[in-house]
Amino acid sequence: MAIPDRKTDIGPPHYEKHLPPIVKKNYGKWAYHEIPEPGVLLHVAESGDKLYSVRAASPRLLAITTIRNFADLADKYCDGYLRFTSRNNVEFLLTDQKKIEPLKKELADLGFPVGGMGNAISNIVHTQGWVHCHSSATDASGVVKSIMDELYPHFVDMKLPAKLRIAFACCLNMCGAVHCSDIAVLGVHTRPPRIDHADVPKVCEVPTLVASCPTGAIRPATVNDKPSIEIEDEQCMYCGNCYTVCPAVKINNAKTDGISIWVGGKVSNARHEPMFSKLAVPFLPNNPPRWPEVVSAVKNIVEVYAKNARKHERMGEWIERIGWPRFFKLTDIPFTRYHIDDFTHAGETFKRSAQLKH
Amino acid sequence: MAIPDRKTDIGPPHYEKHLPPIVKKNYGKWAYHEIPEPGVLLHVAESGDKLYSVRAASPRLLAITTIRNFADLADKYCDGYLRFTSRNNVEFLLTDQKKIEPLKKELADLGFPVGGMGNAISNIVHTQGWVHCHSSATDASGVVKSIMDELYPHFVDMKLPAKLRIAFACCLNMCGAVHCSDIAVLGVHTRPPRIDHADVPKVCEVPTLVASCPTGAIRPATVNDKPSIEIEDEQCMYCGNCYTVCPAVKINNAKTDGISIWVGGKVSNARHEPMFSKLAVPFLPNNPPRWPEVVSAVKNIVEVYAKNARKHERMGEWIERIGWPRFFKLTDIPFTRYHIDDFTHAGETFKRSAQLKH
Amino acid sequence: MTKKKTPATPLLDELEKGPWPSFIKEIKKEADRPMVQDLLGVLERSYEEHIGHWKHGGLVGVMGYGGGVIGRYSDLQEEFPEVAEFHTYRVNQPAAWFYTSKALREICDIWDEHGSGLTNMHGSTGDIIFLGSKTEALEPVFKKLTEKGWDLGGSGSDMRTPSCCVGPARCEWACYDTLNACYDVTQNYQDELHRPAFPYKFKFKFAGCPNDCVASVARSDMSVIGTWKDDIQVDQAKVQEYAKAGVDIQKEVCDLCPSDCMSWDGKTLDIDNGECVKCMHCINVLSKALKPGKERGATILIGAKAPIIGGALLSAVFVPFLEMEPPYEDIKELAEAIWDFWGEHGKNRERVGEFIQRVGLGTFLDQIGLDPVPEMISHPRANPYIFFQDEVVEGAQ
Amino acid sequence: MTKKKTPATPLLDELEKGPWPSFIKEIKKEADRPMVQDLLGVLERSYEEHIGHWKHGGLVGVMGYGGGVIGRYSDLQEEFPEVAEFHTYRVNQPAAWFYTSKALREICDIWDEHGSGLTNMHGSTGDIIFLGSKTEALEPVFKKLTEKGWDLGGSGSDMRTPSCCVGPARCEWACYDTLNACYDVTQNYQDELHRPAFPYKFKFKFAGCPNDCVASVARSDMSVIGTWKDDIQVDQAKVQEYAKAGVDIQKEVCDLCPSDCMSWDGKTLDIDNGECVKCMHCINVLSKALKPGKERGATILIGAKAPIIGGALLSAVFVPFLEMEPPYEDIKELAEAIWDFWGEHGKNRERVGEFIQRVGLGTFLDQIGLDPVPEMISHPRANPYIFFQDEVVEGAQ
Ligand code: SRM
Ligand code: SRM
Ligand code: SRM
Ligand code: SRM
Ligand code: SF4
Ligand code: SF4
Ligand code: SF4
Ligand code: SF4
Ligand code: SF4
Ligand code: SF4
Ligand code: SF4
Ligand code: SF4
Repeated sequence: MAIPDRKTDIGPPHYEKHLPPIVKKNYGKWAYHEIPEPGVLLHVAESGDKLYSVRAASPRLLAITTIRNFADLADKYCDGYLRFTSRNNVEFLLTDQKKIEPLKKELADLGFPVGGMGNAISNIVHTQGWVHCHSSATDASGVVKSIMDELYPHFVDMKLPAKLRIAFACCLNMCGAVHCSDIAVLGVHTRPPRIDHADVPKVCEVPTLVASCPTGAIRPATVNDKPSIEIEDEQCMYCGNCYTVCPAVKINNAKTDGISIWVGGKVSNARHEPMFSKLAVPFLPNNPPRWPEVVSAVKNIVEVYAKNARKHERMGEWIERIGWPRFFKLTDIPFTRYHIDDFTHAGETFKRSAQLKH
Repeated sequence: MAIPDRKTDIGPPHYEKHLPPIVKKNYGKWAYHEIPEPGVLLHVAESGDKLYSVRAASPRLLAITTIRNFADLADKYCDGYLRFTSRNNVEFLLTDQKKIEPLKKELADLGFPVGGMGNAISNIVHTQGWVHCHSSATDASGVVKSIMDELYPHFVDMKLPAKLRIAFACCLNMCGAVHCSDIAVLGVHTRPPRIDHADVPKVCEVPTLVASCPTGAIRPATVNDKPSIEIEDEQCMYCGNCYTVCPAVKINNAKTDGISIWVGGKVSNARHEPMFSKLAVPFLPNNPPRWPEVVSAVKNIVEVYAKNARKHERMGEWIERIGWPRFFKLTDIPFTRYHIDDFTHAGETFKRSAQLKH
Repeated sequence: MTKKKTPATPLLDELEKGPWPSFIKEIKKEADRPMVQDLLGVLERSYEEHIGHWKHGGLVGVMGYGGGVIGRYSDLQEEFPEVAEFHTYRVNQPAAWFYTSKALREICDIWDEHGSGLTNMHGSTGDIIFLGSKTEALEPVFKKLTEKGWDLGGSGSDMRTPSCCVGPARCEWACYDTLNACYDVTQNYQDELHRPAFPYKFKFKFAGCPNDCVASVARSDMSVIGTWKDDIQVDQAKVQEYAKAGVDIQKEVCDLCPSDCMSWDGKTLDIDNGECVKCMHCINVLSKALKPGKERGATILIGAKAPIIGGALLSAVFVPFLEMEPPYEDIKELAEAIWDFWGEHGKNRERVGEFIQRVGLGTFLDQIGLDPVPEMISHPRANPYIFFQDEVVEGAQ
Repeated sequence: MTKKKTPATPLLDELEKGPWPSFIKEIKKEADRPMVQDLLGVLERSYEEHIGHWKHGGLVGVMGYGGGVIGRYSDLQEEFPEVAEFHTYRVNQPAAWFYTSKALREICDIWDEHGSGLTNMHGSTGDIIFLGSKTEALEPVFKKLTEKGWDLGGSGSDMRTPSCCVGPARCEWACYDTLNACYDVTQNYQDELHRPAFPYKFKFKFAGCPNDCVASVARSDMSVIGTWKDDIQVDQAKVQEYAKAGVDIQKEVCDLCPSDCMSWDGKTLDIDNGECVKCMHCINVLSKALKPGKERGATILIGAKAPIIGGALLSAVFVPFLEMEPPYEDIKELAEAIWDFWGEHGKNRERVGEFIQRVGLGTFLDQIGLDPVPEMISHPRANPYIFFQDEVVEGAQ
């Protein structure tokens, strides 16, 4: 299927071309690591070689101007080698310890603090929001920026009981590991979609549309003599899947879209098996540009956790130890009917035992 | 609605009429208990009064002859007071310690051993089987008798790590707490029901019948010009619910009915929350009068548990500690596709973590 | 009665051997009755053929009652006419199964006269089961029973016979009066017990403490499990006695506490009672030294059932803590509210536990008039499929 | 390019304040481009109106590929014509996101010439995202990328861009070569990556150890998580150093071990390796003293996904332990067997994790040709609804 005259299917460049010499030399032969100071990771190889990784925060949405700045810094401080992390931070890979401070200084001047290591809050994994996506119930980068401005001290320090991973997604598609984060901030639609009956026959296939609804809320219907659909409002839980398959069914709603907060997920296998995040706050309004309600709700959860959890205890492990009733009490978050699952496996979340704290 | 000339709706006799004086006196004022010897329970009241309960095994199916024997023994040894337990044993309520031995002797002569207390195997909770029920995939009392003959030493002793509760049910209706037992022995049908098309229109309502099937395997059909149903064999998992609502759909099958074994359930809240029993052995044949395959499978599980569990550890707690792979290895029970859930919440039983023993 | 010959039962005879009491011996004790002879014949046949020989047929019962009798017929009526009809009665047991010898003899006498002479002491729900009655005997037996102060229990889509653990009658841990609550509820709902009017069966079980000696959490639509609110009562001197007697307090008690809220320094057993989940383990092991607290009551859980049809359920917390004083108004109000809502909207053969899952616990609570509390769940929802109500979202149209 | 004026963005400007790097500042760095000016205009509008202004439209892409480009259009095309088309490319990142400054500049130069100058470093799946391209620019950008040795990643119902943790390149715990495995699989399945032919997306993620630093268990259809089989390597002297340095080995390590298989007597850290579940916690805490064993490989888990449609899933164990040597034949065989079966029987938009639940894991294993092992489940079934196959029951007709 390749088209002549163009190269196709060559795949990404081989990673070896991008590895610094110290990494090539000690590949697979690292002995141990330390975090000599926040934002600086020291890896010592079996050979005795030392590699310093300086981790700088990134808004993820980067201008090429900034990427070129990073390239310049890499040239200046680490022979042109750097990498990005799985949480979208940038890491400069130094062999000369003395260069750490000057690099940090330059990064600070450019507006990129270092940190996010050890028992800290690292970058918020997030998504497109109003910058690019059609499904979004809120903006992504703006909420993330607002939260991280507030939680900044936990990025540059390492004073939390354990790592605390925050993720953000702007709709239920959850582009990211949002569903397994210590704190997940999630854009939610809260009203059934509105149907553009004129467009439905033009841009959508009715059977596909009907099939797309997980709760069976969509039924074929004839409107103005044209094939369209109707939605049983009571059965709709605003997942937006119908919108994904048919743009004429509009889920976005300026008045009723907003944000929910979920807590206690993790993905590592360390100590506790991976866990999903669970609902903490069902709904907060979209209040740009700073989303104060969301920021303070997240901050509250972080602070209560920081104060009460034991060392090495991730958010979910802490909550499991103290129990959900205590979590709601300590955080002063109201418990509502929305916290009670009513989807397919709801019954599995009921408390089926008399083991209770009274 | 009461019919004249007959008494109705009077309810059971008031329990107080049946309580021995020592119980009435110390009602709600017991201080502590001890098990001075297997089968004998001593309750000491705050008043200092002492009540000895001697617990004798019962086949549950009792002839009135035997019940009259018990009444006689009660008269002789404990002023005519006795009770039955929630596991169908009979308890003689003595105030005179010296009468324990003679009572035990007489019970032994009648064929009723005492025991089932403390860290022991008590009576098997069970059901009707071929003695009375139409749904049964096996006999109840016969299997129970065969198993208890073999496990008898664990009834009269108290050498197990903890209590071990065995329950038996002769079909998936599970009349008893079978689904939450340390060991559950369960009669199973393994083939779709056969339809008596001539009878269907006479004794059943087709819509009710169709609705009764949890997997939607039943469809209305016209057979020999009469309304009947057909069953999609591949969708049937032999629950027998259709048979319960319509006797013309026959689930019993002499060749393919048999027995399955389940382990690790509990109902008490002590230590671990209540748990369901999980599948250990999917199928063993009906082999009356002694069901040797079933007896030896149960015995094997008991012995492996007895040897490996820690003190106070119920079957399910032990398995949870060692993990299911180890359970299958230690008991030498083959692990099959049948052990893997494929019903509604199947996905919740998959191992969703890399925490494994290799 | 014509005296038939007891049939040869070589297979069943095998089950007379061995140390465990034999149900075959029991059956044979009444084998001078033709009905029992035929029962042995049918049963031996089942043992030969590996299949049961019973079938259900028309509904039978006593006048004015819809429940309490299970109709049963043999499918070998020609060969075994005496068990052509072989119904069971469910006779409501006294709370906690206490009997005087006199009461037992009364029952035996009635059953001797009219039935097989065989019983189950007791059925899995708790009733005294009279095993094997002809249709014609149903009314006479019922009449004699009620004359002596006995009544039938439940069957079909009604309230089933409630049962309870031995509780305060003989157990030091009972956190409320299980016998009284059981009796009171049974008496109060005689109509619901005897005249099926629910979508399906509804069972009550009363356990005095979280040890749950009637397995209520596994098999009752409403499980009433005793518990306490305040501190476990500790007699430190007696704890030390246990330690001296060889109990490894750290290992056997503290390490097994599910809420990890106990510590032992070799002298004092310290309990962080605010963290205790009332599991009973420490009290069970140190029975002379520890006792439940003094502020007692019960946790009400709802919805246990066997697998048919959507899979088995354990009961789920409904009211974390309720005081349990006669006349148990709260329990009754709750039960009635449930019966109303489930009665109106439950499907045929839908247990209340399944019903709750179908309509959603949130909706169910709304209808019953209870506030949601986090004690009701093991954890909040993980899926984002929330049905929002209008008032939640400001500015909603 | 015509120079437009950057619109007034009072709301967005608020987000230039504060210590965290500002995406608004980033956007403004490229604001000499009309496209970026219009982006700022649209975005400010969204901030005013609380709603996004993008819509999906027809599929766009590069010739011969079905994936790699996400088509995006503004619904305010009149007002903001420069973002009427505002597509993204997904450019396949190098394994573990290592770059030379030269490579970064290459990329920037291409994007400078043809696009918005805005990127995501990186997208959530791992790609380099070029944010904002007109349709006409798609081909030229693609041509320049491939000329320089770059290619597009996945989108739509194809294999998505695999990604991996930093692994052996910089981590002492990598149990296999994550970068190599990721690169090898990516190269091997270029066709599957670029030409959607599956029922839905399929993602690979490679994590070197159970810490799972790429969150593979939460968001990949095939999660390859490094692990080991033999004993944890312990340097007792170094353990003692940690103890001396103030680490409470008992509390911070032994007490938190999920399999409770460690003991510490103040001198020696004893590990019952047969019980160890390879969770990494002790190694994480005592990084200088402990190391994974020497017999290394990976656990293969299948089926993670976000909530749409049946609810989110974590991956589930598929192969408890697999050696991970190039050319990774086992992984490829597994993947291909899955693609075959799922490809044929999967519904449109049904992820493999959902598919397995629909057909049943037992059936799935049969088709893939794997034996069931108890490591695949957290516990055996509790419900008795077993679909028996004929051979199980002797005498079955
Ligand atoms: C650089 C990075 C991998 C990469 O390829 O990019 C990485 C690198 C390291 N991780 Fe990680 N982890 C990275 C993402 C993750 C993730 C994925 C995520 O956050 O989305 C996880 C799973 C998180 C979760 O469970 O939700 C993760 C869970 C861990 C853990 C287990 C923590 C726990 O106790 O649960 C460790 C062990 C530890 O920190 O002691 C760990 C340890 C490490 C070590 C110490 C490994 C080593 O010896 O080099 C590295 C430095 C840790 C640090 O930053 O404190 N890494 N680590 C990722 C940095 C992201 C960032 O910018 O912050
Ligand atoms: C008599 C009876 C209640 C009744 O009203 O009939 C009863 C009586 C006692 N139970 Fe029980 N339990 C009785 C059925 C149960 C059941 C229900 C069942 O088996 O179906 C359970 C739940 C079993 C389960 O979890 O599956 C039960 C779980 C307990 C426990 C918790 C055991 C555990 O560690 O999980 C205790 C505490 C203990 O034994 O230390 C307990 C303790 C006791 C004590 C010590 C209570 C006391 O202080 O009097 C009584 C003697 C125990 C013994 O036999 O060793 N009883 N006990 C029941 C005797 C049945 C029999 O004949 O064997
Ligand atoms: C007699 C008894 C078994 C025994 O040998 O003890 C019994 C016998 C029958 N049960 Fe049961 N159940 C008996 C206690 C139970 C229990 C245990 C309990 O109540 O604690 C359960 C499990 C708990 C529960 O309620 O879920 C139980 C769950 C069932 C079910 C499944 C109900 C479900 O929702 O899953 C059925 C099926 C049905 O209702 O159609 C059932 C149906 C039946 C029927 C009526 C069969 C039928 O299809 O019509 C059986 C009549 C047998 C016969 O020929 O005598 N029986 N049944 C028990 C009642 C005696 C008594 O009143 O004391
Ligand atoms: C760009 C990106 C978000 C980001 O800002 O980083 C993204 C963006 C979109 N995702 Fe995603 N997903 C992105 C990573 C993810 C991830 C995370 C991952 O891959 O690790 C997930 C969760 C994991 C998973 O696969 O389940 C994810 C789960 C979804 C889903 C839900 C899939 C599901 O099975 O539940 C959809 C809905 C769909 O497929 O129709 C979805 C759909 C979309 C669409 C294509 C929206 C749509 O309805 O067509 C978004 C286009 C946004 C735009 O305008 O640019 N996106 N999406 C990520 C891809 C960049 C890259 O290639 O590196
Ligand atoms: S989470 Fe939803 S709105 Fe956000 S980028 Fe993904 S698909 Fe778009
Ligand atoms: S938003 Fe989701 S639930 Fe509502 S109609 Fe659309 S697909 Fe159905
Ligand atoms: S378990 Fe089944 S066969 Fe046995 S008594 Fe109950 S309904 Fe009848
Ligand atoms: S036995 Fe169960 S699954 Fe099979 S047809 Fe009958 S109701 Fe359906
Ligand atoms: S449930 Fe509690 S109160 Fe009732 S008998 Fe058992 S231990 Fe005693
Ligand atoms: S009752 Fe259970 S939870 Fe409470 S202190 Fe005792 S062992 Fe711990
Ligand atoms: S997953 Fe393991 S091997 Fe990979 S970077 Fe994280 S800690 Fe290192
Ligand atoms: S790796 Fe985890 S399970 Fe294994 S010994 Fe260490 S802490 Fe325990």
